[in-house]
Amino acid sequence: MSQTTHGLGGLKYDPTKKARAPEWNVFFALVGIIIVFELIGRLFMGDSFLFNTRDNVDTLFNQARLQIIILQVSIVGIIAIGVTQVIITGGIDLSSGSIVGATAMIAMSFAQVAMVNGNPNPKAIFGDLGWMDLPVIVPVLVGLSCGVVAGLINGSLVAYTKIPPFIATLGMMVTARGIAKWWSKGNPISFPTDSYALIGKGMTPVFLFVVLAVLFHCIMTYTKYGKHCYAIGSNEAATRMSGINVDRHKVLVYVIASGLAAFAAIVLSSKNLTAQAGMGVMYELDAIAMAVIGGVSLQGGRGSILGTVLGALIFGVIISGFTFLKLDAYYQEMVKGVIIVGAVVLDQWRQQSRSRGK
Amino acid sequence: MSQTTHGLGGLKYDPTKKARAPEWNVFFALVGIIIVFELIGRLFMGDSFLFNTRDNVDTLFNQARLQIIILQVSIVGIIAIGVTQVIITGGIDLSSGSIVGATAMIAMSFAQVAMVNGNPNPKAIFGDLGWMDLPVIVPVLVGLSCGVVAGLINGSLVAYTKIPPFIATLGMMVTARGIAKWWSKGNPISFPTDSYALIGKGMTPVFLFVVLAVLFHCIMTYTKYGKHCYAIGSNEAATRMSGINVDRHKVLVYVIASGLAAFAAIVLSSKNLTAQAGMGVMYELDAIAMAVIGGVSLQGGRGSILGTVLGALIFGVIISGFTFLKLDAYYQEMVKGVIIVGAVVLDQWRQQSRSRGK
Amino acid sequence: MSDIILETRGLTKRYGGVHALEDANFVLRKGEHIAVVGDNGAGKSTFVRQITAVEQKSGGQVFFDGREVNFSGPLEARESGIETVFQTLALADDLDVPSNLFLGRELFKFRLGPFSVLDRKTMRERTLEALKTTAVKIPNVDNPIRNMSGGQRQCVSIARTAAFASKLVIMDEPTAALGVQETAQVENIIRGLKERGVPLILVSHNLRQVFDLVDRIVVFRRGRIVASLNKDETDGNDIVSYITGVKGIGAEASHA
Amino acid sequence: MSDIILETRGLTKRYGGVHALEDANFVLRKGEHIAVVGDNGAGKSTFVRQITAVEQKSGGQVFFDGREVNFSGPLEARESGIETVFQTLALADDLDVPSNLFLGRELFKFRLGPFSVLDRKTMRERTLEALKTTAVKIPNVDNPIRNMSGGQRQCVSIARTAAFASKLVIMDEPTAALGVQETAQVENIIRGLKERGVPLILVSHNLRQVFDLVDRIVVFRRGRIVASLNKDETDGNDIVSYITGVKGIGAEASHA
Amino acid sequence: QDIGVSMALFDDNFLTVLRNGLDAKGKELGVGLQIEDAQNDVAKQLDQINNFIASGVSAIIVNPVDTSATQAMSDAAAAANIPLVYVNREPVNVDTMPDNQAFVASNELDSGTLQTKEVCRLFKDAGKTEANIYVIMGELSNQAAVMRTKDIHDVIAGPDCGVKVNILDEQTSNWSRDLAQNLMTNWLSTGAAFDGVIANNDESAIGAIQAMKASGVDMATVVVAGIDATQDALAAMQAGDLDVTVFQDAAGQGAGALDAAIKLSKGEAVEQKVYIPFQLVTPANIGDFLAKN
Ligand SMILES: Nc1ncnc2c1ncn2[C@@H]1O[C@H](COP(=O)(O)OP(=O)(O)OP(=O)(O)O)[C@@H](O)[C@H]1O
Ligand SMILES: Nc1ncnc2c1ncn2[C@@H]1O[C@H](COP(=O)(O)OP(=O)(O)OP(=O)(O)O)[C@@H](O)[C@H]1O
Ligand SMILES: [Mg+2]
Ligand SMILES: [Mg+2]
Repeated sequence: MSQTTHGLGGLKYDPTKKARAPEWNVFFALVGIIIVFELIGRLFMGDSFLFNTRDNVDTLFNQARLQIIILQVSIVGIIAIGVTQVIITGGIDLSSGSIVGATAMIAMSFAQVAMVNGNPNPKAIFGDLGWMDLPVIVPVLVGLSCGVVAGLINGSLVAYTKIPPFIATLGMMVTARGIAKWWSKGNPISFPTDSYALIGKGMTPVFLFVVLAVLFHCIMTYTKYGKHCYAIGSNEAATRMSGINVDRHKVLVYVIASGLAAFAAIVLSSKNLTAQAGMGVMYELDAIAMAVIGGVSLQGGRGSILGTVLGALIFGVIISGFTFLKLDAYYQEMVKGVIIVGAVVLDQWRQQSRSRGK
Repeated sequence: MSQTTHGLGGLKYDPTKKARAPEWNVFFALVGIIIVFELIGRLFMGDSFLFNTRDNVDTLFNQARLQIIILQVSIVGIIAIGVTQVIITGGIDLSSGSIVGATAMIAMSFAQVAMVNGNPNPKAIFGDLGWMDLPVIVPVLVGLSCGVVAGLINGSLVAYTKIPPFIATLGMMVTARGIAKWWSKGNPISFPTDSYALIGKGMTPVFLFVVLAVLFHCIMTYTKYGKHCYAIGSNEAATRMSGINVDRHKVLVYVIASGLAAFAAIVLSSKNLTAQAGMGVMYELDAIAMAVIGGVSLQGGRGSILGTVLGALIFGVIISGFTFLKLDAYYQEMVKGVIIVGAVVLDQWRQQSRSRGK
Repeated sequence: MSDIILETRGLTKRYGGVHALEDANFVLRKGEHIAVVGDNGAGKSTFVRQITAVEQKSGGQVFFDGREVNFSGPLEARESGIETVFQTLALADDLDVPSNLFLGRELFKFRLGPFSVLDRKTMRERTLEALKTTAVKIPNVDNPIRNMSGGQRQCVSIARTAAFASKLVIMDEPTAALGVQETAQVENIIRGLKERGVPLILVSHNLRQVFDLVDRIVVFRRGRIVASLNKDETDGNDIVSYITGVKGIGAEASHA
Repeated sequence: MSDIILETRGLTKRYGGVHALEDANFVLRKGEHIAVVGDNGAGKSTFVRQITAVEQKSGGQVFFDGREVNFSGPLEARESGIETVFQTLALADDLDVPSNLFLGRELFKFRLGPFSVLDRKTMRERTLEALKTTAVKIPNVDNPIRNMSGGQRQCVSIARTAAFASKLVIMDEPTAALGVQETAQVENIIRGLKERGVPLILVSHNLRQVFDLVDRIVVFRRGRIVASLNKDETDGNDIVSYITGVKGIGAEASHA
Repeated sequence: QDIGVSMALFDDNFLTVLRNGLDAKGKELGVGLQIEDAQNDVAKQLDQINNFIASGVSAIIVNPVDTSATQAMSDAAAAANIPLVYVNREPVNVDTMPDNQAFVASNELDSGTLQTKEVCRLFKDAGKTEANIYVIMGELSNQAAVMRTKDIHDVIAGPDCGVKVNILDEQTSNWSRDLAQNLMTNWLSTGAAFDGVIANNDESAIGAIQAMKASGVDMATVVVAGIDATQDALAAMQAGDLDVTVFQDAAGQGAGALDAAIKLSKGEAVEQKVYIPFQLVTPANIGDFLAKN
């Protein structure tokens, strides 16, 4: 009768042989890549990738490197958290990079200071209106609203007109990039207030990334919202027949994804102290790649935020590893492509060997 | 007994009420967009979009405009023919734009002349080896081989390692772009031989596009290759169980797609008389959008080359229409996004109203 | 009038040129159990899809619970109290058994709009109970539905419908994939519904089962309702002659 | 030895911790028709999937046509002469009926490697013929399979298997979705196979059918083969007691 | 009278200033300008020119994406007999252009050279004989990035520098501030000592500055050089973070190109080659440039 905790009898069932969570494979890939960099470093360069080799500091690890590994992916990582949810519902979001561009421009224009180095701000967008030195809440709310509006449009198109998410978000991608350029006619927008500059200062982006990742991991695992995301991605028609308002749920998912992209834009523009129309180009592909490397299935229904975070870390390690190895810039892209593919092949290969029975 | 030509009895069947081919919807969208441009032109600008209004020419249509409408999409159109096949098998190809960049660089470097305006060619890549003024067949074959190799890699990754096509071709996209930059260390390659320059001269790209479209339309409709593409996209597992070598077929599909992209690169570099590493950026998305606007389902199993050609024409009309209307460049992108989405929404909406029973 | 729970008048569905359902007039009374039988492709599932609004009908009217209804989708049909086991089972392949059973009706630890926290333990326990009524054996209910056998999937679908049965239950070939024991159990479930007075439409090819369980038998042939017979006034051979067209409206045409 | 067409020794399949098939020893002789019966989830389809190499087995050996085989996939199994109707029908939803029937065995007008030109007219005519043997009615065979009813799909799948039957035919619950007439026809097809001497494995829950058609009955229970009985030496009640575990290997444990 | 303009890229700081110069001049003269964005795509640019021809514009101004792709553009315009003016980047076919084509540009060779020479001078003034630098390149597929990087190599290898400069590493930031920031932080994590950073553009230089400041590097001890003289860069220079940048008269080029186009469309003769020089910007002469870009 000990079996009844798992099921209703029938076949013999050995709960200790439960399949390993797929996130483990991603984790092993991450560790493997780190080890490769560490080995190459030790053998060919006489330097360590992870550990501290400087005399003037007495930490065990090379702390600066650990920090930059996470820091440089935390902004795309925030986007990837939202993109993961979209992919789990069986959709895709190509617009996140452009939303970053448009939101950064719009939010930044509400965050400008009046005086730079004693001169009036030469780039003030709303200088005539005197909208400068506004409290930080204004640009943040404006930025988030941009994301919500974009998400509402994406979501409504996908849910109510039933066009493929690829097209709906491709349209948004083109349109939002147009808006970004039009907003200040191609000029960059700079010189934010000190309080705005705090949002993305130092390691704050990492902190925000981690908090959001934990929050959404719990939401995807423990709440109705998460369960319905998986259900829709798994079998949309069935979910609809089960009496779930699939359309409303989809709108919510796209709003959350675009909202996170907008939030990432705020952090990014604050970190860089500037906003440009070209910001965020290709972020959508990086975010999707992080999710897929982390085991999220483009078919929908499978994957987790934890996986995506691991996928993001793989990206971070690769970028830092390349600089560490002083790899020629021309080769970096080639090798990056190979590693992305390699990580997924590895994951696939392990899953298959597992499904063969052991 | 007249029913037996259609089936095996059972329900009443009225063959005259057969559903309209989905390509018609795309065609209507195309005509609609042209009419809108013509009307706006007549009403607000006192000019005609399609017809000739100049005195110095005596043709009925504005021939230059008709030509550029097709010419400007024929190169991406050639790519879209291949991408359509990939999508019909349920895959996706993100690498075509980068393959254009890499192939253009490599092919062009074998097509350079020795002397420019009486001076030695300043950009000759293989000048030291004397590989200049080679017969045109050399760069063409080299270029096509690049495509075939890329396709073999894409296809083998998708077919044999079972990684998602999105990731396999994303990896190829990053890698091929890296190769394009590395090939001549970022320098453009120019000054092709006269015979190479003929490939993309004048309206030749349009001719090539049309020939390839007709050829592949027939292949997709009448041959085993085409049938198996639809079968795989429709239900890969079932196709496999039916005793079809799905893996080998997929490799062939990706080879054809990359081969067409490479061919497009040759035409493009010949047309522009130069090759540079940034060529073809975003072409993959345009090609996919053309296919989807033309009714090709990203789920796989449905769509046609004819649809994709119509989708390409919609793109061409939009681009020329914007210039005709003197639409501010800032708005062009915004409106383009809206039109892409609009065309697909229209198509979707008509299909739904049809499936409601009339 | 008031004892009619479901009525259709002239219900029609065309797919392109295919006349899948024509002019169906159908009446179901409160507490009544009706079987729908007919050849493959006769339009039985099409009929079910029109009533539950999985598709939009081409013509005709549907009355449910005393008023005309025009459901915009299965969601609305379900909210009005129609529970259905579809022939193509409506299950989410990647979710485990409890999640499927409670899909759209989750139990919560505490509510917070869409972010309400699920009470997974209770749902799991109730799932095991509900499945016991179908006699199905499932070694591990935490495995995704994707990994279940045909009969296991069917039982999950039936258990769900039985657990939430309200005003009307429709089952489209519920026992087709089931084993001997499971079939017997599901027939018991149906008898239970009868006792509770829940009306039922049962689509089935199994005439033995049909005669065992229902009050009235409706025969579909070539997209039309060709007969509606009380169980006591007919027998298996009679039904088969309606199904094959030896008897009934289409009798002459069937030899064309 | 030479009259054995298929034999498995110790065939085993585990999914994670689920022991879906354990130590199956099975023998099929030339020309013999065997039924496989058992509860839902007893491992019948799993057994079929291991023989046809849809999945890779966890252990044991399979001998086919006199030699040990290790098919790498269903393609190879099929090329060796094993034709199967799977429980989850292997049809391409977007293709029409003739394309599905001839999938992987197209007829050509002229050959040119992968770009061979299809002979659509002949394939269409042969399709209509092949389907007539199943008695199924399909108003328009040019519609995609997606739009076919459950029974119509099943008949297409069966017609395909019957048309290309060679060394061994396996059918996993072929008549589950079929109507009265269609079931009778399919049973006729199976009798035809018997006459032609083609061996068959029939998975079915329908004991009446099993006793009508086959020579020997193999009972699965909890992933194990618990009995292999000649039709003449047993009866329905006997089989049911094996299925439910009243008799056979697991008899004591089944009350645990 | 309509003039078609095809810009290589809209969202580029420098080209935006050029475009604004064109626009302002156009308003002043009352000519209709239709400005298109080629989005860094050579092929798109050629198509835009053909679209202009189809619309029957009286002259075309092109800011080439790729200066080696100009032959096809010249051919297309010549075939339609429409005047063509190249702006900002010198076309390869400059010597064989037909009479109704011209160009107004700066010599890209100068920018990197001016920048690197000034960096050498600063090292010398600081009394160094040897210096280690990092180089941040622009987008590798872009000619300006390639040229400017080559200039850096040429100057430090040549006799003019006077200080032995070692390049510790050379990587790309794709022109972007954000990637430059990440790149610099990665470099800082290696702990190697360095004396300067030369970037292909100001945005990348500013990114490097932000990374260094975040890591507590004393900006007085490193030399940072960019190119473009954007407002952000000038502000950074005023704050003492950026040491060198290079100005090119974008607005002047735009206005000059429009002038030439109008004259050509009227059939008047113009000078076919107009070079507008780069100018070095340092804290010493920054005042002259504050109001310009
Ligand atoms: N979307 C569709 N488009 C075209 N024809 C369709 C569509 N859906 C169903 N049909 C056709 O309508 C007819 C009726 O199908 P239906 O599923 O109602 O049959 P059924 O009576 O349930 O049969 P079964 O007993 O096999 O389940 C079939 O001939 C089928 O091919
Ligand atoms: N991929 C899988 N992962 C885990 N468990 C699986 C998997 N596939 C099948 N099973 C389990 O193996 C058992 C046997 O399944 P199988 O499909 O062989 O049953 P069956 O005898 O064909 O039943 P039915 O009569 O209902 O078709 C079931 O309990 C099922 O849940
Ligand atoms: Mg049915
Ligand atoms: Mg089974």
